[in-house]
Amino acid sequence: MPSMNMVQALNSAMDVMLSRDSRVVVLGEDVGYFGGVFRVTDGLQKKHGAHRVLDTPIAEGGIVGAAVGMCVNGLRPVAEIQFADYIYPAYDQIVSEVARLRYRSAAAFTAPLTIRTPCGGGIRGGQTHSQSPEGVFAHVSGIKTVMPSNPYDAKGMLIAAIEDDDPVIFFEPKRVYNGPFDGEPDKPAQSWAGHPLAEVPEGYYTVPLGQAAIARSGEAITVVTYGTMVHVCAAAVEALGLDAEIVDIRSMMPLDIDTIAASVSKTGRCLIAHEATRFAGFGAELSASIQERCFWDLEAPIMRVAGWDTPYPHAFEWEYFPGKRRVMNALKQLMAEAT
Amino acid sequence: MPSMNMVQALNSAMDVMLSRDSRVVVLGEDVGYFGGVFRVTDGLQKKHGAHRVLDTPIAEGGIVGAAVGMCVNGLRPVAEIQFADYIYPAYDQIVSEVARLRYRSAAAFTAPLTIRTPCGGGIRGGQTHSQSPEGVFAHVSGIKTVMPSNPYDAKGMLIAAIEDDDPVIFFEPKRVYNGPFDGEPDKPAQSWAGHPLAEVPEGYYTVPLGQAAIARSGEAITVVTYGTMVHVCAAAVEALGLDAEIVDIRSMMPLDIDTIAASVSKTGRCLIAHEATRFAGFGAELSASIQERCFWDLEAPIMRVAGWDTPYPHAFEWEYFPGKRRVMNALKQLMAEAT
Amino acid sequence: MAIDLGAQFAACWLMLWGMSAPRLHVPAVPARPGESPDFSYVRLSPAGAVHCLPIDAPVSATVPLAEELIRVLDDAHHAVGPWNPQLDPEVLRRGLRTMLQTRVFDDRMQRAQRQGRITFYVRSLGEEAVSVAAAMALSDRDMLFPSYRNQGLHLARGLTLVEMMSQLLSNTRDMCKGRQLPVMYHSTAHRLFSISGNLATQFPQAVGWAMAAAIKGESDIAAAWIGEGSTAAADFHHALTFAKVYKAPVVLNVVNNQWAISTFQGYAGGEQRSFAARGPGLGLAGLRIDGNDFLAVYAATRWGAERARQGHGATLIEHVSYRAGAHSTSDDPSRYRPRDEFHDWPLGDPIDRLKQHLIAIGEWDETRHATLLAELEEEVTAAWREAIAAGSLNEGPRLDPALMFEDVFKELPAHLREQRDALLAELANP
Amino acid sequence: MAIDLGAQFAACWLMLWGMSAPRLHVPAVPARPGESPDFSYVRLSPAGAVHCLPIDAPVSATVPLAEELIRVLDDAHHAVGPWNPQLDPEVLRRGLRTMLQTRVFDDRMQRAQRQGRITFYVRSLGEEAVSVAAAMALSDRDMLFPSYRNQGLHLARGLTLVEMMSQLLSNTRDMCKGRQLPVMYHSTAHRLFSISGNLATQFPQAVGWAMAAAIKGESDIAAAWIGEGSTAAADFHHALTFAKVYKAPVVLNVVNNQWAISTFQGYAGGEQRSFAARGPGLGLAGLRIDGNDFLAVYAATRWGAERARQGHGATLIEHVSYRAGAHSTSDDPSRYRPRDEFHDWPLGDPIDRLKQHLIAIGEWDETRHATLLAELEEEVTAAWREAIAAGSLNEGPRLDPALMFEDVFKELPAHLREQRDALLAELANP
Ligand SMILES: Cc1ncc(C[n+]2csc(CCOP(=O)(O)OP(=O)(O)O)c2C)c(N)n1
Ligand SMILES: Cc1ncc(C[n+]2csc(CCOP(=O)(O)OP(=O)(O)O)c2C)c(N)n1
Ligand SMILES: [Mg+2]
Ligand SMILES: [Mg+2]
Repeated sequence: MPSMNMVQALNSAMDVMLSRDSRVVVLGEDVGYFGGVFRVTDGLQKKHGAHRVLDTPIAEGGIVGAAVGMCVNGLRPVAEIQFADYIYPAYDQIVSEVARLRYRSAAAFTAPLTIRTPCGGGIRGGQTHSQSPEGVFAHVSGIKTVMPSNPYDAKGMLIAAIEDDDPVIFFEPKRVYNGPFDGEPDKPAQSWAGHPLAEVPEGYYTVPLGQAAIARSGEAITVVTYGTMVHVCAAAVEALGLDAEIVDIRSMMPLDIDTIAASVSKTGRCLIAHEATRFAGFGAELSASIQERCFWDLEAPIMRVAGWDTPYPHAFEWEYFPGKRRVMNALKQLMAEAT
Repeated sequence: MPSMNMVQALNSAMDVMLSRDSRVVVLGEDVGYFGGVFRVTDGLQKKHGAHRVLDTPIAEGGIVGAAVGMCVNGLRPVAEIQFADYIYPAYDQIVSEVARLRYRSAAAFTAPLTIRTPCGGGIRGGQTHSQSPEGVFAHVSGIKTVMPSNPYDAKGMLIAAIEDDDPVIFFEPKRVYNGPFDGEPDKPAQSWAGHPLAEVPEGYYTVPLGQAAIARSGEAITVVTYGTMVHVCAAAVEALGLDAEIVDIRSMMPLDIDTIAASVSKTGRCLIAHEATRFAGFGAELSASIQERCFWDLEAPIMRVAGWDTPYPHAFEWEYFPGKRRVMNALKQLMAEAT
Repeated sequence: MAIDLGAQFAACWLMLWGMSAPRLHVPAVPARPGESPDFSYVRLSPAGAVHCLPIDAPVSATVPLAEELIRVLDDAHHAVGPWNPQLDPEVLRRGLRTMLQTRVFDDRMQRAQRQGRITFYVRSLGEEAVSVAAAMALSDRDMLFPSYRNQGLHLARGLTLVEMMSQLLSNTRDMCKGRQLPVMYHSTAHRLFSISGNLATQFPQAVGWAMAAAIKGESDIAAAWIGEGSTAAADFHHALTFAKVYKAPVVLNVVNNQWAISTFQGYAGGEQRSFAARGPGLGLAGLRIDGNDFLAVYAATRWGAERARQGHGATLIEHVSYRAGAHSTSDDPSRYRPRDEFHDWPLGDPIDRLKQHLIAIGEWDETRHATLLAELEEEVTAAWREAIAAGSLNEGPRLDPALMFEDVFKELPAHLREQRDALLAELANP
Repeated sequence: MAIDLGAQFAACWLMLWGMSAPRLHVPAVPARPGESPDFSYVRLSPAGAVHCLPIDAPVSATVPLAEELIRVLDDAHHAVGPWNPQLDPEVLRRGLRTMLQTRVFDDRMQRAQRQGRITFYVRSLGEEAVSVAAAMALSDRDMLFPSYRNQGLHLARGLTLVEMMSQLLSNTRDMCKGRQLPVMYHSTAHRLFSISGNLATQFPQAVGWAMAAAIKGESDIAAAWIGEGSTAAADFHHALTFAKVYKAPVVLNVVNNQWAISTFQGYAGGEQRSFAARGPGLGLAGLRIDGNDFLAVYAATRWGAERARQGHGATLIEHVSYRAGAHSTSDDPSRYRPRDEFHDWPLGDPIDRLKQHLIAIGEWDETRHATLLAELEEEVTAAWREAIAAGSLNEGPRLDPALMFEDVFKELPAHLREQRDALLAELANP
């Protein structure tokens, strides 16, 4: 099985789908001739043609609006938003149209659209190239919101998203495009090469949306997380030698609350970790839902580690980022809570 | 003291501020000559002039973008978005500009802007005139998000918002514009006349942002809510004869978590209620924060009553709306939980 | 009349800013309640006066067509000039019938709303030609993206009155299963896209649909409609930009009915400038036409459609018309404009003008007209009886509330199943 | 060269759709890597050929000015025609100096980025006239809303090199307190608005600023800049619409440097259509000018500014230029366009053109030029030494991380105080 980093895996997913299904088109800013600012669409236009891999004007609202119309005419567009920080101009088309079309037309019209967008920090991108806005999509009824954390999931979930008859917002944690990241910026960058989850089949396969993965099994505490933070939390858990279970939720909507709740009921303790700002972020829903289901099993309050409630500051990248140290401190605190 | 409904109270707040502070301008769709589709700006253009009360093109993004520029040139704009359901085209200007300007410029430039918008259901408005999107604003660092539930608070909080040097998204629960609503649509509509919170001073006063109000004191359980649901919850509590404490949070950001947590620690039980859809809604943050602070005092899981996770359906308004019956059922269930 | 009440606060202002009086331009509104109607601002061209161009004309050649006013019917009710589509009288009578049907339907639904049978309604009074002539000029396979004021499209395409009324009633036959406000129709069979409550969103969607047709090599085109007020929206710009860049086969229609709720068209940028001019401004063909002239609408739509179909790109058509009624049943226009302005509207009533044309060419008469009207009224009455039998929000059979949870996603996810069950339990034990 | 690779999948397509080949128009890109530069698509007018209009000319009269190309400097380096602003040689020398300073600064910062001293940089190579001439033509009280490629505005307005470098370094003297990516400068003292990473957002903001000036009765105007790629954004449309409706005193500049990262200007709608034409399309005056001609930029800016100041409304100016360098230090243009295209760019290098003009009129020579260059290089070196002494992300003094929590709100709210304290505790016990 070839080894792929996340960029290659995502590229392969689109390549496979462009080849299998003539309804699939790819569109976005700089995705065509150039192959995307992160090279995720590299080579696709050359192979599949400029009528199926389209460079677009710089208008995120227009990209999504046009993609909805393409859906109505039978296509399956995969739209790239260059950075998640630039998805807001498309927010109205996403919330008012993409998310509502099936419902308001009683399924006469649907929008089986995939919106891919790189998110998250850790690349010195400053406040407009580092955001994690999944929370403001997960709240919207009618769209699926997902985020893979490794190449294998990235490809399988992207194929599943393209094939899904519902619209999917597909967040790509860009810090782990080229290698896992343990939350310690001063250590040399890691690569995906040799990582078991970088063994990615060349052809077609899917990873179903809406299913959490147990990234690591354990009995002492449950860490509920996703994206880049899966790797950061794993590093923190290892450093502490904790028998922790790490649940990579992979999908915010639909949320696999059963898997999450089973783990928390088993361990009795829960840490939630994400890069997004804390206040009213997706971690709040995780905390609320877990508490509703596991209240009688909890031995300590559910804690959250998240981005500080500020914009993402360029100079303070590593003081901002919820890195290994911050996760370790929270784990220690949580394990110390009396029962 | 004159009795005012919420429309009159809000109108009076703007009138007072237009008179006191020549930097204040009001702008929005149909707000000028016509006085607004809900009459909230009625008479203001006639009194204060067409250069201070502006009818605008139908472009919510343009309204907010222009208002930011006005702020930079020393004005204090109060922008109306005709329905909260139509605020999404302005989402980029709000998230990327209004919320970030002070931070990114280290306070060299600021956006002391107030965005007023009617929200919530119960008026047969269907899915595009009934939404409660406060959650997708509360998550954004750098803006204040508030919602009054009665005429007195409405006027005092709107004046406070206009005077605030930070941007404020000011949600107006339109179902209670003309009278409180107990969540029973078949009963005759109530009016604000005679209600103690409809006694509104004519002149200037403020109700500080960021402070919750104890709408009703009690010992048995805490109901944390805001907007129209304050009245629905009060009716449910009365109907059950429960000794409940109702906290009207009034402000989502800043959140007066101290008042809320003190109440929950006292009662040991907590119900959260809002009209917005449940999943990843603001109730999740309330639940998570309360659990973090009150875990050891909780005698039962925190519960949420909220809008179903669907768009707001025209024909099923009252099956959708979290009315008195739904709140009563939740309260009963919560009181029945073993300790 | 320009509104200038600024003087009232100039004094206090001066203290603070120490400068001269405000000089913000506030668009003029020609007449307010109590004043006489004044339509001198509407730039007219005589019928037949504007030249026609081949459908592959370069965009820049259309600049004058976007400024003048293309008209076919003259004051003597004759069809004149190069834009005359030379239609068969049978086609004209069909157009007249559908426009009249729209008006009778509108009147009746307006009354139904007043009686509390439906919650909300939007008439298209005075704008019937814009929709009916366009639908007739397009192919039935072309995909239409209407606004809420284009019911003529639906009627011309053959949606039945009962289907439309059932939507208005949110009843058991409602195509939207009770989920949409009245007037938000759709039909896959008739290729009518689902109407959105959010203005202008359908414009870039229509362009995307057309791009897909071009990608697939199909010859169908798309057409979309918005009001002049909605041209200020971001989606208008997105639509024009994408249509220009990819030469999308689409006809983009702006219905300039002079008003956007209470806001005059000058506030959308219409002061001394046509909306059609935005087409050539951005690189699309532009046509400014008499929207109350059935023949002009037909001809312009045909021109734009053929241009699109043959690969010469999109056309922006401004239909100059007048919103003769209130914005909706929630609106009272006497608060912001003179009563009965419609009588003075220089482009008249589209139904009356087509009727007079048919009479002038000897293909119609008052008796046939009266018969037609009576027939249409009967048809509407019968349809209403049938529709109401399928229920309404107040009486008769009702849709199952569990439907509320369906179609959020293709399959019902676990959390919505739970919520549905909770609702059913609540309803079972009130 | 038009990209048409569609044929490769036509076969499988046909099976599914049973129709003819794809016919979506894909904008042509004149030359790709390995091909010869081809600028035949750029429509030129001879220097001096385009007529001038009074500043109160009606919008429609500017239609031709938005299509032709206003130029002052001819091939013999003389200033000709009605748009010649007749500037004093002293002013020209100041312009030359600031443009050259911009270029020297850019070069040095580009190198600093390559050396890892700053994280990111954006040069304005080849576009210096657009910013410097505009800043000089405007009043110092006019408010400027720049994009990230207008550093010439800042230098012309007198921001010091050390101030700018400190921002690039996110060091202890950074005006943004470390919160912004490099190049996102601002200055209240010099009336330069804070640069946003989100494209085009400053456009409606500039219009709002201008509306406020008009409301207050002040005579200051606003000016804003965006790239041609960004004209597709919603905010471009909002800006033009609001500017038109209220006749806002603002000059709106589109810098058409032919590229938006890897995307050719045809993808923003520039194929066979000027960007300036969108002005008159929407009801603003429009001017298409040679953006590499210092005198043309100066004259057009002056014209637009006076028009605005005297209450005749906004002007959209398209500056035809060329992005001679990479998009940013994260970009490699050799992947998508021929190397060294800039040599063939028909409008030349703005600095060289002004220099030759000054020489031609006997007000400059090569020796003075060499001296100036040396002086500027020295100045930049000295400034860099001073700036780097105030720290960088890698070495020297650093900003206090607690600053991260300030200015989210005017006052630090309780939850941010808690988070700040948590961070400080974490830093204290690593
Ligand atoms: C995005 C958005 N903003 C505001 C509204 C509220 N609204 C509904 S109709 C309308 C006026 C539209 O006027 P116009 O486009 O001229 O169409 P007309 O009603 O005249 O046909 C407004 C402001 C809306 N539906 N959507
Ligand atoms: C809303 C938004 N979308 C996308 C981007 C990413 N982006 C940054 S610069 C750029 C190209 C802009 O090109 P242009 O407007 O022509 O300006 P130029 O760089 O040529 O000066 C893009 C797409 C962004 N910053 N903001
Ligand atoms: Mg209108
Ligand atoms: Mg550019």
